[in-house]
Amino acid sequence: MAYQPKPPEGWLKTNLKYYKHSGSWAWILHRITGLGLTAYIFVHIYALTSLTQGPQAFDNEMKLFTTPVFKVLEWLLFSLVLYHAFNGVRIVLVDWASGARNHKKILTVVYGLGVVLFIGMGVLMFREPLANMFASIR
Amino acid sequence: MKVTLRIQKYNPEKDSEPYYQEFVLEAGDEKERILDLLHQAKWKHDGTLTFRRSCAHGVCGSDGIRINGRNRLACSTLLRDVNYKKPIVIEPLPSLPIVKDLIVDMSDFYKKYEAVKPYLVNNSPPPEHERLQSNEDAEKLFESAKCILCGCCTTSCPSSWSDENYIGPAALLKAYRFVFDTRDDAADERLDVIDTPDGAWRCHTIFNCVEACPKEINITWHISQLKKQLAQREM
Amino acid sequence: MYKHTGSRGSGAPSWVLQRITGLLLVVVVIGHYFVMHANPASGHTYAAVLERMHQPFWKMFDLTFITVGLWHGLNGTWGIFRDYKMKPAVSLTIYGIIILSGIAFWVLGVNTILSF
Amino acid sequence: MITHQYDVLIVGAGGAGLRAALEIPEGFSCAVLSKVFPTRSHTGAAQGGIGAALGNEEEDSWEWHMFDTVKGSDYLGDQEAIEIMTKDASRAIIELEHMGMPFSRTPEGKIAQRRFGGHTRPEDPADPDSKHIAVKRSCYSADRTGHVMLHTLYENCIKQKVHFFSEFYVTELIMSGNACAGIVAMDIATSEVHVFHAKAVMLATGGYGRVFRITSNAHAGTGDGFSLVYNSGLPLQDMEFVQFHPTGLWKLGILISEAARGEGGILLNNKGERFMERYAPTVKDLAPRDMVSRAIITEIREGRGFKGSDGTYYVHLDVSHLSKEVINDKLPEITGFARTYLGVEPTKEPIPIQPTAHYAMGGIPTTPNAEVTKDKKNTKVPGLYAAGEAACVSVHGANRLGTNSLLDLIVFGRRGGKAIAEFIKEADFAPLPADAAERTLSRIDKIMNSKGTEKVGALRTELQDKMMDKVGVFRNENDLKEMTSEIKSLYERYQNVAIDDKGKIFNTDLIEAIELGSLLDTAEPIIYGALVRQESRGAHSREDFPNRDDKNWLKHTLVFKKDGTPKIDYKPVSITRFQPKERKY
Ligand SMILES: Cc1cc2nc3c(=O)[nH]c(=O)nc-3n(C[C@H](O)[C@H](O)[C@H](O)COP(=O)(O)OP(=O)(O)OC[C@H]3O[C@@H](n4cnc5c(N)ncnc54)[C@H](O)[C@@H]3O)c2cc1C
Ligand code: HEM
Ligand code: SF4
Ligand code: F3S
Ligand code: FES
Repeated sequence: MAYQPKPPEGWLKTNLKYYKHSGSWAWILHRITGLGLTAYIFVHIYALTSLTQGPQAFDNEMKLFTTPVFKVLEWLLFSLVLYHAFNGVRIVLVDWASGARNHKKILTVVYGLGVVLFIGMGVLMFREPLANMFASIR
Repeated sequence: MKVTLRIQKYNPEKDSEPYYQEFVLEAGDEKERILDLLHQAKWKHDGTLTFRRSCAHGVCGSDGIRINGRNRLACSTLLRDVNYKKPIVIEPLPSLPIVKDLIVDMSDFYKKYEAVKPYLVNNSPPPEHERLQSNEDAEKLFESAKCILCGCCTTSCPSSWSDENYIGPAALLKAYRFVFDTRDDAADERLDVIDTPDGAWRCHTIFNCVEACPKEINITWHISQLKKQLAQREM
Repeated sequence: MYKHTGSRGSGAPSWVLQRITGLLLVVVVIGHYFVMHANPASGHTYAAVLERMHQPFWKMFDLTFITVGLWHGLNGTWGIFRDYKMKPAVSLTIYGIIILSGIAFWVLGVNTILSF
Repeated sequence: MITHQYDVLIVGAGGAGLRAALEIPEGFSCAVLSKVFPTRSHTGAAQGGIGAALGNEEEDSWEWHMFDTVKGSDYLGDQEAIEIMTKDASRAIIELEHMGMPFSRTPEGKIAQRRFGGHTRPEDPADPDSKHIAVKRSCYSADRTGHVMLHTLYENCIKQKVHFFSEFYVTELIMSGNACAGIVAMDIATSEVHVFHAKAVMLATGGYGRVFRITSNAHAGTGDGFSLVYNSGLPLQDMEFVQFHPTGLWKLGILISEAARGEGGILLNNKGERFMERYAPTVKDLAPRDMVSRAIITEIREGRGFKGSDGTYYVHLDVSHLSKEVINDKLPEITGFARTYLGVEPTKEPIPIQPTAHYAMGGIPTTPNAEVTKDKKNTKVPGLYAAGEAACVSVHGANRLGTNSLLDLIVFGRRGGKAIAEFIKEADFAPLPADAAERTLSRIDKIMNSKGTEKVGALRTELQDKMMDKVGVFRNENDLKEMTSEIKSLYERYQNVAIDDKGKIFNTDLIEAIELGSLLDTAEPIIYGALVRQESRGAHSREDFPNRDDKNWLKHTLVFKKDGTPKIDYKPVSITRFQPKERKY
């Protein structure tokens, strides 16, 4: 009698169940941010077509994008960019510069840099409200 | 000291689905191997519990299994390497067909291994003495030659979960073993095999393989060398 | 069971390009962010944008961004799809959508930039 | 039941089996059967190296290698065979290199070599009475020599498209009159019984370490090949010679290769003394294994060992004075074992070790062409061959030198393969008995349906404990006599064994039950051989007969099973070049 091997569980389930270390998180996030950014680039290109319809149309649209909610969203978007960019650099180091030998170290350095830049950008973007906030405290 | 193993069981003659069974076992100390506990479960509690093993010290590659969600060798994982205060979950290697309990069908894995022509090809007639090779060149192969074909890496790779035809880290590592052997003449043929949509390009440097490899082989590094070689060849 | 899928369907060029465009994008995207978003006014008012759009350097900068960004993003997306086994018809459709949408949005973007 | 027909069947895919398979010429069908996937064979565990007088690092000659092997064997090895092996060694190693084996290299790019226990050269080659000092003769690949050798051979089998039946368990030899007509095997995945009809069968089934409690051998090392032969009424030779390797990891038996001492590691007792200086003043820690094992047990018996938490005793192997490079580059694997399994950091602390059952010097008697013989006159059994650890050529005599086993595999594996290649050109298939599979089928049936009360695991543990305690490094008449009745009762209880798993798919419960039978079939001739040999020679040390007795015992023992009871016979030793001398190091 021949045995009937049981087919394995699907890839999604395996992915969810399997132990995750820093490297596999990095990959999952890289994928998500990559897709997110690609979607965003489409939206972005579309949104900017309003430039061709004259100042009225564009500034009207920008009213929406300069509300505080959108500003925060914009800042958060930057975290996606930073994450994907720096992790991308890490991948390039792994692929091209034997970074695989030190991938955990590179991970720490690159993510550290990313966080610094992210906060830095936050400070830049929100310097006015921040300044106001500090002023009121004082 | 009591520890609990929560073992996935599946007997195709009886069960339609895998299920879990808990075994409460007596462990001497935290240096006990998981393999010893599996033996205890089989020999003292349930003789139907089925798993592969042979050498019991991490050199034959028989007993790759998933322990607490992670691929490892039962014989090289000690209690102290896992959280034994909670039940330790033991499952077969993911993504391969389950034959019974912890035994998976490895034929696909071996086929991928054979696909990269895992043998030295040297077209010049053999000299009377050994072919000379510097120790540096020899040592470049040693890490990859450590592989025991346990399958922990390939079955831990998300790319191999979604694309079962992905040739996988173990086969790529084997390709490295010969592509970079100074005595070998068939590098090009091997590179052809891995330069396919199901070849090296499915590796996204996820490092699950490296985390899983019981022989501590940095497989991703070896794959990166191969990819560079492939890219250079195309340029 | 493993099937060998032909030899040398080289993914090398797109692999290399994905990395090169990625590195380019580090400069371009982060630069873009600093210019456009760090100072809200410079990216969000018609006048400021238009002023920049008239300079050849920024024109080129934006063209690069759109071209490289779209290529990188869509090649990356196609790479993700290739990880999953699909029927040839499905795969072809997705590939078509990716290429067509890429071209369409590239034209759209280039049109915006070159209108000034 | 499925019947196959092959010109050649090779049972066992370790070094010996694979090397033999490579010799079967195209045009003949050949299949290799193995109960584990080929690269899982125990040859992969060999660490230290493979011996050959290549002379890449120091002046060397095959005659010195031969002398060492003869002396190491305590003059029980057949010198004709030893000469063949040591002469052929260099060629064999170079051939492995050409097959692709990755060796460590010398600065000139040649195969690197290192020292190993018992391998020496005369300090002054011109002087026939010169003192012998350690020589670099072991060719190695870090400390994974066996692993890369096994893989290289398997790779070459893939290249030659050798046909494998992997995870097939061979249960029986099919004898047709005097000749071997094939084998019966069970496909482990399905429990299906297959009959293989063949012109020639080679047994390369490896050793039996699992007969003992503490062993360096794999769980699969259950002596199945010995059992196959023993149950066919054929003799086993020199089974009393069991090598206990001095340096097994305490409690686990995992081997810490002699390479650790070859690279400069030393043994220490609980007083911190380098005690080997007393037992082997010239080569010290690099004395042959039997001597070192006895020295360790003697130290322990005289109160100079350490007591472990499990009640057993151990001594220390110290490599901490070696440089980090030596430890990490040359001994990575074995120092890793100490780290992984005992939590000992070998660069800082000594490693607790105790002797571990390691190697079978005895086995299936063969000619130097791996043809199995069945009596003291070396009458051949047509169609049956044996090589590797399962065979007894005998090149190891009473004690094997390190690195000589891997050499044995590739030299006699190849010779066996060549002999088979010749044989099958002429020979015909011996007729297959109609009831070929009957015994296996009924045996499986019996175990599967048994309602007995004995458990495989418990019975096996009992056997292993008793063998360790009574047939271990030191033996005596009382213990051995006791063991003859023990083994009888264990056989009886074995008839009453029952298993839990009644299924057909991958029934390892069933396999273990059959393997227990092999263990018993192996233990019996070991006990009987040890009981009759009233002397101490090589690995066989009788407390009641502490000296070697060349007058009465310079001969091989043969143990047969006749009507269920073991019978003894003897066979002369071939002595060509070196007359027996006292063995001092
Ligand atoms: C830890 C360790 C270290 C060692 N180091 C060295 C060293 O440094 N140098 C050296 O020279 N020697 C060394 N040795 C000894 C040497 O490795 C072995 O003696 C040798 O590898 C045995 O090889 P083999 O081919 O005879 O058998 P194995 O490699 O043991 O193979 C046996 C084969 O037979 C198969 N088999 C067994 N029974 C059955 C059955 N019933 N049905 C089907 N198939 C079956 C198995 O599946 C396997 O494929 C070492 C041994 C050990 C244990
Ligand atoms: C900013 C600098 C960037 C760098 C350094 C970078 C780098 C990379 C690299 C190296 C990859 C390949 C990953 C792999 O093959 O495993 C990749 C994938 C990807 N990138 Fe980028 N990228 C950058 C920006 C962007 C942007 C702006 C987008 C969106 C338009 C984007 C979208 C993607 C997508 C969708 C993928 C595929 C993800 C995957 O394969 O998992 N990237 N990126
Ligand atoms: S590379 Fe490591 S994990 Fe993969 S098969 Fe080899 S030993 Fe196992
Ligand atoms: S996990 Fe898979 S994706 Fe590459 S780095 Fe390892 S093969
Ligand atoms: S049993 Fe050999 S690797 Fe675990």
